[in-house]
Amino acid sequence: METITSIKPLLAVLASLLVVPILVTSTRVPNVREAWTFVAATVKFLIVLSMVPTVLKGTEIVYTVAEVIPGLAIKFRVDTFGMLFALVSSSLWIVTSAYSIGYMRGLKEHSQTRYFCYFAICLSATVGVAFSANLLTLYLFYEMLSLATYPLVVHHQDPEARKSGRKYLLYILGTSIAFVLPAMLISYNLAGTLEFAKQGFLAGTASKPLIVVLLILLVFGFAKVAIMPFHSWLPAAMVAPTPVSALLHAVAVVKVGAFSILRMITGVFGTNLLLDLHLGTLVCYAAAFTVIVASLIALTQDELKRRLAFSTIGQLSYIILGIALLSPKGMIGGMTHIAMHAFGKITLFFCAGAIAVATGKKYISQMVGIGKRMPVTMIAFFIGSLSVIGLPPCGGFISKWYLVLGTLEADQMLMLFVLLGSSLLNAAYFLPIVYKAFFCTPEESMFENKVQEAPPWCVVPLVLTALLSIVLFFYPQPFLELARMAVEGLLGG
Amino acid sequence: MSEQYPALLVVVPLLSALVICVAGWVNKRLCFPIAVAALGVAAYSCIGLLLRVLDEGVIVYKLGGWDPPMGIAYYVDHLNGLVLSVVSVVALLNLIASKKSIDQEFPDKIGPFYTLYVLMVTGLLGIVVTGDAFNLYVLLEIAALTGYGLLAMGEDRAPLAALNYLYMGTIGACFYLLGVGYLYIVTGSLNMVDIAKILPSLYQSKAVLGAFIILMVGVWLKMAFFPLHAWLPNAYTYAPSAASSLIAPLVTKVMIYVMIRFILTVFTPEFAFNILAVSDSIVWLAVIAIVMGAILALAERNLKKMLTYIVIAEVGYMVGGAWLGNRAGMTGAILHIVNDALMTLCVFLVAGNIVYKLKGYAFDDLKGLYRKMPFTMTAFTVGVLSMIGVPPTCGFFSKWYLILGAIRAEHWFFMGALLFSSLVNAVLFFRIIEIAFFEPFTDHHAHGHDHQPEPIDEAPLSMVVPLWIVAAALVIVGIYTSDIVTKIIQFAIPEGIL
Amino acid sequence: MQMLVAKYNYWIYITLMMIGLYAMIAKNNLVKKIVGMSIFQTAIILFYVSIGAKRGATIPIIEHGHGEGHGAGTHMVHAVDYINPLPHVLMLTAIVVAVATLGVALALAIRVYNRYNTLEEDEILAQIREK
Amino acid sequence: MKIIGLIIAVLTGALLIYGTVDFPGWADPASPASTHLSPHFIEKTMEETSVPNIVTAVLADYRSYDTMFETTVIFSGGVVCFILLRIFRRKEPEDRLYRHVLTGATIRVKEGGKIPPDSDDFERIDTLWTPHDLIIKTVCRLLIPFIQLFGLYVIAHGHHSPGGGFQGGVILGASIMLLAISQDLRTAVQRMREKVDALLSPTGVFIYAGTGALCLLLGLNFMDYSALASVLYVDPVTARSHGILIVEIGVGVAVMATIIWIYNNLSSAGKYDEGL
Repeated sequence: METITSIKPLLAVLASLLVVPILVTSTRVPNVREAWTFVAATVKFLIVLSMVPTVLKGTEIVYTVAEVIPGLAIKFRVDTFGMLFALVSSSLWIVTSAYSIGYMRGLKEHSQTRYFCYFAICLSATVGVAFSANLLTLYLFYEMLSLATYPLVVHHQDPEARKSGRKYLLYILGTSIAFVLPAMLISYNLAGTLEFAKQGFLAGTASKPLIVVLLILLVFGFAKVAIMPFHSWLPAAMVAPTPVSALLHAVAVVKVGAFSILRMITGVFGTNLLLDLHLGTLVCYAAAFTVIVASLIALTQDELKRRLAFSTIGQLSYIILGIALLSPKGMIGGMTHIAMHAFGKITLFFCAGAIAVATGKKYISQMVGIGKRMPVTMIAFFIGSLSVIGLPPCGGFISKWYLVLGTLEADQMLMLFVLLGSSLLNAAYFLPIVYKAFFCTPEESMFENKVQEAPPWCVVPLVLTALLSIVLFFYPQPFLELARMAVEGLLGG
Repeated sequence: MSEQYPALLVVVPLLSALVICVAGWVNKRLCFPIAVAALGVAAYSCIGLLLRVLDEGVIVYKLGGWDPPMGIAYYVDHLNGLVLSVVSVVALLNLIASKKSIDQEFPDKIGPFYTLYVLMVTGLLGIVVTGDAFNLYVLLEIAALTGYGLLAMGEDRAPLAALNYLYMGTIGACFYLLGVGYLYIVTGSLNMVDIAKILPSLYQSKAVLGAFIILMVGVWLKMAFFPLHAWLPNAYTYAPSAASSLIAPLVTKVMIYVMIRFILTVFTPEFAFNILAVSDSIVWLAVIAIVMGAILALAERNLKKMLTYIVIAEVGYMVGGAWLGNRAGMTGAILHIVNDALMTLCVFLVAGNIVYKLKGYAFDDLKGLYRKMPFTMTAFTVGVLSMIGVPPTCGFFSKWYLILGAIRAEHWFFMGALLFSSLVNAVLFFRIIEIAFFEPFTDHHAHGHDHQPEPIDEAPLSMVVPLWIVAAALVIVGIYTSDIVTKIIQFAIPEGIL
Repeated sequence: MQMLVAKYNYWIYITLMMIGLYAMIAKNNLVKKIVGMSIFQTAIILFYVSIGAKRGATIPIIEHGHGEGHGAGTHMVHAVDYINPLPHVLMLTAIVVAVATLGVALALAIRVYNRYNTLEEDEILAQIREK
Repeated sequence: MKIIGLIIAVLTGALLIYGTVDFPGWADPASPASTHLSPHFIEKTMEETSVPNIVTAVLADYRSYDTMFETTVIFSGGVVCFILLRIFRRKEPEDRLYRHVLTGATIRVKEGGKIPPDSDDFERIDTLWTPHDLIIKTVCRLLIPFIQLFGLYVIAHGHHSPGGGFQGGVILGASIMLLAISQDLRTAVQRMREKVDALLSPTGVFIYAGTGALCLLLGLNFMDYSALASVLYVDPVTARSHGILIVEIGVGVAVMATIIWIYNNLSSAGKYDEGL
């Protein structure tokens, strides 16, 4: 594969990092501050976008920042898969920025500058993860993301938020230090490199038991993907302001986890190695277990954001499951699901936030009849639900379709049933909300007449993402194409 | 002049210490500039010397013009070149940062304080640069005596803590002296290189074994290696800020250097790792040191004391790394000397700034500090990340090598201990960050109840700027790890170690 | 037995050292610890000085007439005639170090006494615990 | 603690004794210590430094760097004692004792009481150390000059006989201490002011280190006294001998001043008014 050297990946990472000092200095002028956020978001998106044609041509963009350990550098490599993820997260940042303004000002939150600063840092780290060329760089940005998210989780500063923050750090930082770090060093010791390779760099270097240990360490070590039993930080992190939950805990942070695991499976171990040792199934079962259990738990949650959180846990494991099937279709499904689920779930979170801004309600049992008062929001919610359940005409259908094909291709009937069963469960925990919102009898309605839609800063973004979810059903090409190219690249065409 | 660097880096601080002592009686304001100039020259010489070593290899400097082993000679190689630079730079930065707090804490004893400070640095630099085992003892005592004095100047319990330190330190130094005596009896020499030449024929001698053990125990006592650490926490906690932020980063590190020097140069790795079958047990001791240091730190509700227990755990890192007996571990230990000196300096300077402004350092005093002292606390965050070992701060990279060494030696418990200590550090420091970031500031001495917005009350510029330099250095050193390892440390370790 | 006779001096010094060490660790009174420290250091000094001894040799000061004129050759100095000077030199240094350490230790003890009005370690610890 | 101490002491002792098994016998002329370095010192000292006292030559020339730091050690000991103990804001003791010289009667002045006029009739005495002994005072007064003279001799004659800067410095210091003990601290401090101690102490070390630095400035290595040949107009070997004398004087000054300094601080707990 051709490679060219260009500083663009670094610029893409730095775009949101360099804006932080400006944000800090413009604390007193919120409008200027928000304008800068937009500028940074747009610049970042444009930089990422400008690399798309190159990547689509099958060329990789490489940039070495510094060689920090002899033979091991902080290095970026933009390939199709990384590009897919970077595109999703950087485009959604723009939308979320707009939404944040509506949400934060609507609720008159404190410390808004801090909020926007750390948000920007998070995005830098996310794109950094997407463009990492080796495990060290990935680890660096992964840790950066963990730490930058902490102040956002604890934003409310009350005892509950701080407790959640502690839990968050314990899980995320704890697993990365206790699992990923040793696994990374053991791999380095075995292979002498950490550079992601097409068929992994571990092949032929270690015995099977060691590979199993490493696989377990690396899969569970990236706890951001919330595979059980390392999932409980995610519901706890829902104490954060909703835009944080939306972008970070439905898109950026959690998908960084999923992305990292995909990178591990493809770039560190290599599909062939895992196929030879029949280890894909191991990961499959872990993911399948999480899918089912998380969906079941989601059914029991009354707080909307927590239900969404458990839904996210389940959906993330779809991605892992798809990749761990180790079949081309399954992998395409998994990768596409990153994008499709992102648009669907962010819509749902935006809706939850909009409801909170407009009514202050957080619990599903209090939302009976809300559809009459906030029709736009709830329709968007419906679309988002469809996408997450995986029904046409929404993007989620496409990825789930490929996932199902993947199970057939890999001849994993059990997984097929898991997928289908979980879709039913998804429907079971989403659709009643929509039903009660629209079709309840008037006397059950819990809302005064004065309740209106949330401010436009909130509503416009959520409509936008809902529409995009539908558009992605009809035009899934950009993401599907990137995923297909990535998989072809990985499996050698 | 560059051929005189080895002499200058010791002589200039020594002479200036004397001048400062006199100046203290004449005009107190002269003391600080002289001290800064002296340490500046020392730092310049150290770095110049390191650069020369990089060019020319080992530099031998004969004091008095006498050929070793008759006279005393310096052998400056990559190892002490590196440690010298770190020691001198840390001492200089801390001196500048501590001026205000020294003025605040000892208004009428500025002269002697600076004298002791500069003498202590002289002693530490001398320990690192010398190639003579007995000369090292004398310098050890200079560093120790001045250290007792500096530490004892602190609050309330400081003299008692310093006295305990003195007992332990004296036992340590005496053990060291005995060890050198044993070596002298069987070899007839005091020059490290000369001893190393004679020793191979004596590897089976019981006297050499006795010398080795007693020497190591002495050095461990001085570096507070668990279970010989009991003197350290109180001594460093109650010390004045300027003293604790000089001594905590440097003394233990210099003693680690001495240990490594004796392993590598005097006894040779062959003897230490292959003939004596003790490496494994020492690494086990290190494991216990790290774990106990971490656990004891968890129990503290007082910033400075907590930091002292972390120092003890870090000593375990380096001792363990050095005794893993492989290249990666040794690299990690040497790299950690550099990194840990900077990290410890960073957090202790922060503690100094806090004490300067708040007169207290219990956890309850730290509430709301991020709002009150944003610059100090930002630097603190960087230091903390380095202590936890988050890339790209330098703490990550030394931990990287240490863990790699543990993997190569297949010493899984040492790896586990390192990870455990990282986790505990994370818990410890985020507990503080949580208090400092999210709890509202409470002023114990506040009068009335008017709720005005809290004014930002940052430490003076002369304290913040060096602190930021240190914090920046943490990241820069981290990024340049590769250069440090390939250009310096690689040559500091004999080729025999794989 | 032969061995014992040949090295009894070292054994005596080691016993002395250990008396000092024991006092430093086990004694309750801070000044007694300092006394123990002095014993310890002095024993080491004795130990070193005894290394310098040489059978049939005298103190290392060259008599007048020997070796003058920069080795003119008439009266050569023979190493066997003089004891080893090096340990003496080292111990001059060690004595000074011991004196300085003693001074500092006593100064610290005075500070401790001023603060707690006692030099018994257990009483001091009891006072600290009370607070 | 006692049992732990005993165990540690016994274990350490056992280890040390175990190590002695491989020692060469005591006073064995063939031991490594006597055959490796010392023959060179014994046989070449006259030739290389022209100092008959080999210990002095090794101390102040071959290993002069050690000795410089040994002087520094005692200097820093002095500074530490000073910084730890010295109390500048003096509080007069509540009771003062005065002795009427002619009758030997002792007067106690309570706090706030009228202090006798400054005259030869009354002398202030320490609260704790009151005996008055004419014999001791007189003998000491007579002895002290001779002690000091001997101290100077020991310093100056270190080249040829046992002695040198340390020994001489200590003797000089002891003479002042004898004054303090036989009279009282105030008398001794009057003879040798605190400031004088505090300045002489670094000065002595400075003479030593400065000589070394001078060699460095003259183009040779630090402490290479043969560089002084061009300043002193003698041959390099004699220059070494002179160099040794200069640094010995430095040592003497430093040790004398520091010993007195330490004594003053320790005996009066930093108050400089009363003490042994």
